Amino acid sequence: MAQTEMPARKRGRPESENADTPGGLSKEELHKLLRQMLLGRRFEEKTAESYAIGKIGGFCHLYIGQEAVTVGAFSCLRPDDYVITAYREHVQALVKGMAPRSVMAELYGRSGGSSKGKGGSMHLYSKEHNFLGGWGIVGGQIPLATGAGWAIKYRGGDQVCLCFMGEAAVNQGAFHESLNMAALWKLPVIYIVENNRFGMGTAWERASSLYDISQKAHAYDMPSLIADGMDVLSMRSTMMEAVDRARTEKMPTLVEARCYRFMGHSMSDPVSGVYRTKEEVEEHKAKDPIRVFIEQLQSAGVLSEEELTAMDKEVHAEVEDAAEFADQSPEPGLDELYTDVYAEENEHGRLFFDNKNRLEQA
Amino acid sequence: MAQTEMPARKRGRPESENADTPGGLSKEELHKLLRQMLLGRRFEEKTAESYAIGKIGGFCHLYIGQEAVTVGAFSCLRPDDYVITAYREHVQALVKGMAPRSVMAELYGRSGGSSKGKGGSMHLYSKEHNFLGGWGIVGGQIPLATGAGWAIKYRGGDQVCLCFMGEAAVNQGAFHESLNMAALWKLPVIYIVENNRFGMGTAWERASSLYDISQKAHAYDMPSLIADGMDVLSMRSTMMEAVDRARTEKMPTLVEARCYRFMGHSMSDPVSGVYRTKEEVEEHKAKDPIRVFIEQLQSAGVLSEEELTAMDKEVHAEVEDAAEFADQSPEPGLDELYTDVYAEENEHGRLFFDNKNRLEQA
Amino acid sequence: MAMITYREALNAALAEEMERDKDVFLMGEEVGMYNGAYKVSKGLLEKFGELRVVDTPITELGFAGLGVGAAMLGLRPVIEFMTHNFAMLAWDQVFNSAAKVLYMTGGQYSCPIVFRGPSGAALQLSAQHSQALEATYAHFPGLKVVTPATPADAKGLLKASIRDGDPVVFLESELLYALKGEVPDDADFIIPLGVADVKRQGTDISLITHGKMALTCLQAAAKLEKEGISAEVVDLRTLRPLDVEAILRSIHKTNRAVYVEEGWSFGGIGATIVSLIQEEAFDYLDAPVVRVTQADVPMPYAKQLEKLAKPTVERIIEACNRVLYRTQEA
Amino acid sequence: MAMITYREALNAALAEEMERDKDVFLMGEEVGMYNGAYKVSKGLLEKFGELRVVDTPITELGFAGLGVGAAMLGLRPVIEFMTHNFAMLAWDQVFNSAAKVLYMTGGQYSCPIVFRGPSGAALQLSAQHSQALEATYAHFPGLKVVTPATPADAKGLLKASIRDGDPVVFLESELLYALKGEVPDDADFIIPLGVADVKRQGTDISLITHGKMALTCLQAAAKLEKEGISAEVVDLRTLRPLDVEAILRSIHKTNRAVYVEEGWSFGGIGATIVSLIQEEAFDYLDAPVVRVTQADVPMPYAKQLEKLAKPTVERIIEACNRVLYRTQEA
Ligand SMILES: Cc1ncc(C[n+]2csc(CCOP(=O)(O)OP(=O)(O)O)c2C)c(N)n1
Ligand SMILES: Cc1ncc(C[n+]2csc(CCOP(=O)(O)OP(=O)(O)O)c2C)c(N)n1
Ligand SMILES: [Mg+2]
Ligand SMILES: [Mg+2]
Repeated sequence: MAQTEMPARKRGRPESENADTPGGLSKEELHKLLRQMLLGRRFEEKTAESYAIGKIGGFCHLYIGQEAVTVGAFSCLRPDDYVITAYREHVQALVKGMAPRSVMAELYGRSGGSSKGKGGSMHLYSKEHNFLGGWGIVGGQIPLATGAGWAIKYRGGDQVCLCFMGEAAVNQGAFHESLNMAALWKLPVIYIVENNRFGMGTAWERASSLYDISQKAHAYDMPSLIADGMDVLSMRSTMMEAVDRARTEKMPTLVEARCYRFMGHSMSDPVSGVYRTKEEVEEHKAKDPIRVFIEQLQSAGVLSEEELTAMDKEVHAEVEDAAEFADQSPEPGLDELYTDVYAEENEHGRLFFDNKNRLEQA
Repeated sequence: MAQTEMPARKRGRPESENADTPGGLSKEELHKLLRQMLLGRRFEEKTAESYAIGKIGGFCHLYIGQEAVTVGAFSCLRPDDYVITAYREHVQALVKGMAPRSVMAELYGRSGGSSKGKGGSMHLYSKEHNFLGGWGIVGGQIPLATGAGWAIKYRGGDQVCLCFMGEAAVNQGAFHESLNMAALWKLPVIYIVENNRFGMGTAWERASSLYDISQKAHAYDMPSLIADGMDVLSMRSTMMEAVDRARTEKMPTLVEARCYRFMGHSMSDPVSGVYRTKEEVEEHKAKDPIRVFIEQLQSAGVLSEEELTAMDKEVHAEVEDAAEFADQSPEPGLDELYTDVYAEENEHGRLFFDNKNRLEQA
Repeated sequence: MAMITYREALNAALAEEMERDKDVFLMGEEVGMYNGAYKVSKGLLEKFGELRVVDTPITELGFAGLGVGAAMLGLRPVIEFMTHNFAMLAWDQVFNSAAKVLYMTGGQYSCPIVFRGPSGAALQLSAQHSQALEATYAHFPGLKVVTPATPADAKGLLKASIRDGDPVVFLESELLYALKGEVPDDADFIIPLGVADVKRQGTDISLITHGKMALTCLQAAAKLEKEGISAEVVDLRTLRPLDVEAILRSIHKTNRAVYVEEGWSFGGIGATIVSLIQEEAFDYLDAPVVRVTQADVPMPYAKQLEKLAKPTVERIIEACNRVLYRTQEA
Repeated sequence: MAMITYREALNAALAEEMERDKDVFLMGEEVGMYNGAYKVSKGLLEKFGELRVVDTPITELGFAGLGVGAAMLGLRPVIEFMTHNFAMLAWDQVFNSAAKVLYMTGGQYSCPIVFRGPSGAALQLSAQHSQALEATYAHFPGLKVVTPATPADAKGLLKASIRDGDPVVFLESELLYALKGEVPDDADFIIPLGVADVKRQGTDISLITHGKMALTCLQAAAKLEKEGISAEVVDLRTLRPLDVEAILRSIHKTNRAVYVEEGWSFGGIGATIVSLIQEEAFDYLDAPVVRVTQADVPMPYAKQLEKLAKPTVERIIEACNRVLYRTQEA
């Protein structure tokens, strides 16, 4: 499993062990971060391929360009911490520890998928990894995250919950209602706004009267932070503060992670032309978080060409294996149609009002 | 009609004409303000009486103690400005110009009422006076107010819209969504939060993580003001700034009017005991905005005992007349049940699916 | 057995289930310090403390969604809507999250939650506060819908709903809270979901109904008896799951039926029941099933108009006459 | 007459009505610069400018309510929901404000507004993005509900909806946007609300339906013809007002019917239609009316499961056989 387990360092204390390496992390730790970003990138390149040839259907939203946000943030987590997010979540599912096989099979709509093919690209979940998924209504996951935080507090646990959302979700009423409750009741939830500049075709400044998202936290007397979502290590150090606060002080934080979406909103949306120029996209691609991190590691002398090639090869293989598995995984059985609608069906009364019952009688 | 028409003075310019009188207003103007507050108070005292003997039913929310907020605010309006509010709106209906008769008859559920008895206490409206009423879903009127502001802008008009809400409505998503749009599109709406400390039995600090409501405006890059809702003149001067800004610069403002509810939340809620002490209520009653204003006018020598007695007598008579009228006003005809459901019924198709049609055939 | 009110029965159900299972908590507006807008949660804050009886801001969408998230983590939230009229603000979380999470996760995350509160008209609360909304809830697969009419049903069904593994929408009634009735004290008194209750036996006609209207139907049946007509009153009690067998049994016996409900006609519960009856007992019907519903208008405030808009004993009897003596028609 | 797509027909209706009446404006997510998520509003921003074609933040509750407020002041907003699945967030404003304002104001303030957007399942969009929600809208008096199936209906009905004095919920379909058909160019081509369209004449059985399913029913009818069965296809086109006469006319002719709809069964449109038929044409029915609906589950993602969940030509024919040859049953 790709589950991140970095030393959850006490707040403030420097990682002096490796004071000389980037982020004060060991070579293994740095390689792990890179590998997670690479895996996400390659996985989604494969996803685009499979979508193009019709093996994946429906809405599909790629995360390419935003990998540093997730990898940096998750590196502050314990395996038992919770993550919930929207529909652009393939990479988050992987980095939280879900097997590429189960994720790809879900995208393919196969029985080997994490939801047995019932959810698809927008609805990835893993109870085993405390990955709460995978939601399609913009802003809908924010109250749910607040509920996860509530449950942690209710049980006196010391886990935290990361709630990811796009910047456009900030304008939803659900954001306002949730942050107030989280601050009022001191819930260990970190609300991470991935500000990739656009909600579909709408630039943030065309949708909000306030440019600086982090300032919205003041309305709830909640601490907030701004993170460079294009730099995995700065993302990590910013999140370390928020996670420590949530874990130790049970206080929520609003984090604005500034990043950029390299691809179109979904597979049907052209990369550029309508609401942003080719130049703008190229400009940001020049700051590709993976390339930048690679160069950083190389110049720090903790990543050799061979190591990089080997890692990329390994990741490629993992992705190919996942696609292979998905291809082989059988379609869900037709009997699956009526399972998982209800967790509990007693012997009384009727729950289904289509011709299911008649079919069964027949 | 009691419609307020004060000189809508240019911003900043002092009302030097009456520099020596309270608020720099003429005696007539001051008397008008007092009379409006008195009318509201007496009208609601009568309302409580009528409710007690069953002439008024359903939910009924009294405004007693908050009169200065409305009277001060409305004194900055032109007749063609709009007002929209929640369910604690009797006094706002009166001060916007609605006849006490039509308001009382509506509370009585009679055909002479502003909504022909179909709306009741929570649903008062007057198209003639641009009073958009009278809404029962907490926060529901906030998007509607934003729409009124939109319509004003759309038509290039220079009216403004006042949107009243209780402090508890601030936590609703509708508040967040509306203020963002109003600030983003520069709509001439003034959002007035009547902070009477409680939402039903919940004190503000138990419902919000941020105490200072006016600060919530920063989240929308919107100007905000705090007003003393117990002092009609300071309420007026604060609102003058907001109204001028809306009218001239087409910019919204969030105004927190600090006030206090002297009665229970609704007729079934005891004044004190459960969520606030008798002492707390008495303390605030000592600052009764009407008594305070009377003393102010008297010490300024612009209100004699005789004038006050005469005014109160007049107001009493007006209220008694309204109750008399309501009593005499016939019940709405049973045929009214099916009118006003649709504004347009063509000769095709069926719109009502109960036994209306059969009844009509019979 | 104890003689208690519908309100006390709900209160007892909550207290007993919270006693029994520490994962059960109650959250909503005014449920704590205020003891509930309708006093259903009286004393619970004192008994269980602030973590388990939680006063919320007025943010229906927010705390309904919070409940769903907490349920995903295994807690058993009871979310009180002060009334279901206000729940519309939260419907996205009820329909798009609670009702679908088990399916979208392929069975990984269940959502054992109860959304409860009064529904339907009380007295002169006018259009925004008088809506019977069970039909809308019952439309969505993934939800269970419960509408108790008596104190005993209220207790037995609320306990069953809290113990149930799925999202349950529980619709009470302001006008029933003060109703008294015999209620078993037994801490394990449960009425399983999906079992209708024939509240009165009859042979000539079936009055099929749910919720508050069960009492109105019983009154109508008593009057009809004086006219020599034996009406059976079938209280469905839960709409999803639905006790179709009980409906068919009654139809097989009486061959005539009237459906009575508080809510609106188009897309109402009665429409579905009538369809099921004609699909599954077509040859047993001697006359069309007639539906008695709220007038197809927003609820008016004026007393007489409101009375005219509501289903009444008179209108039920008028409907029975139509069904029993069709020849008099047309 | 011009051969254009359903999408272009809607676009033309919008453009013509905005041309005709300066109080008409379009507001919603991505309707302007992006030309609409489904390109229905293509070119309108350019033609009418930012004040009349308005891109909104993602705040369904907020801009739906904004539209209602603007309508109270006499404007004629057309509010686009990117899909009706997201409209649930705005339902409080649709049901508690738009549907009730005329009544609560005693006729003072009307609310001439259109809430439009696609509804129902497209392809593999799974549970949260595949809901046919017309039944929920039709339940609430005060609303009108329109579900066009063809380009001509789309244009004529949208123009009628925009000119109508009441709140109209207009449900389109992602899968129909690219459908081509003959559409009158006439700027005053209007299809009045409340008039069903018999899209195919038949004598043996009535396929009654609305929206997208009208096309599926036509395919089924074509197949049935080969089997020597003459099926009539009655497309209701508008659900509220409802052309009950057209339904009864067809029943009087065929004495047998199947209702076909995209949405769920419990509380679905079919349930209401079946109830009306048995109430008003009881003696004309030779067999129970059977309903073909979506499987009673949240829509699954997997291709085959989704196909199994949707009403298909096969399932319609199977239903027709049941209705036509009842003796083969039981
Ligand atoms: C309530 C709701 N409204 C509209 C949509 C359609 N929609 C899907 S994604 C999206 C844009 C969201 O942008 P953002 O929140 O910034 O996330 P991003 O796509 O940039 O990751 C929209 C409008 C939706 N899914 N839910
Ligand atoms: C959406 C919604 N939730 C709950 C209610 C019930 N309710 C009516 S008034 C009220 C308190 C509102 O307090 P506030 O907004 O401060 O206004 P005030 O009553 O103090 O004037 C509540 C909870 C409602 N009407 N609407
Ligand atoms: Mg974005
Ligand atoms: Mg208050």
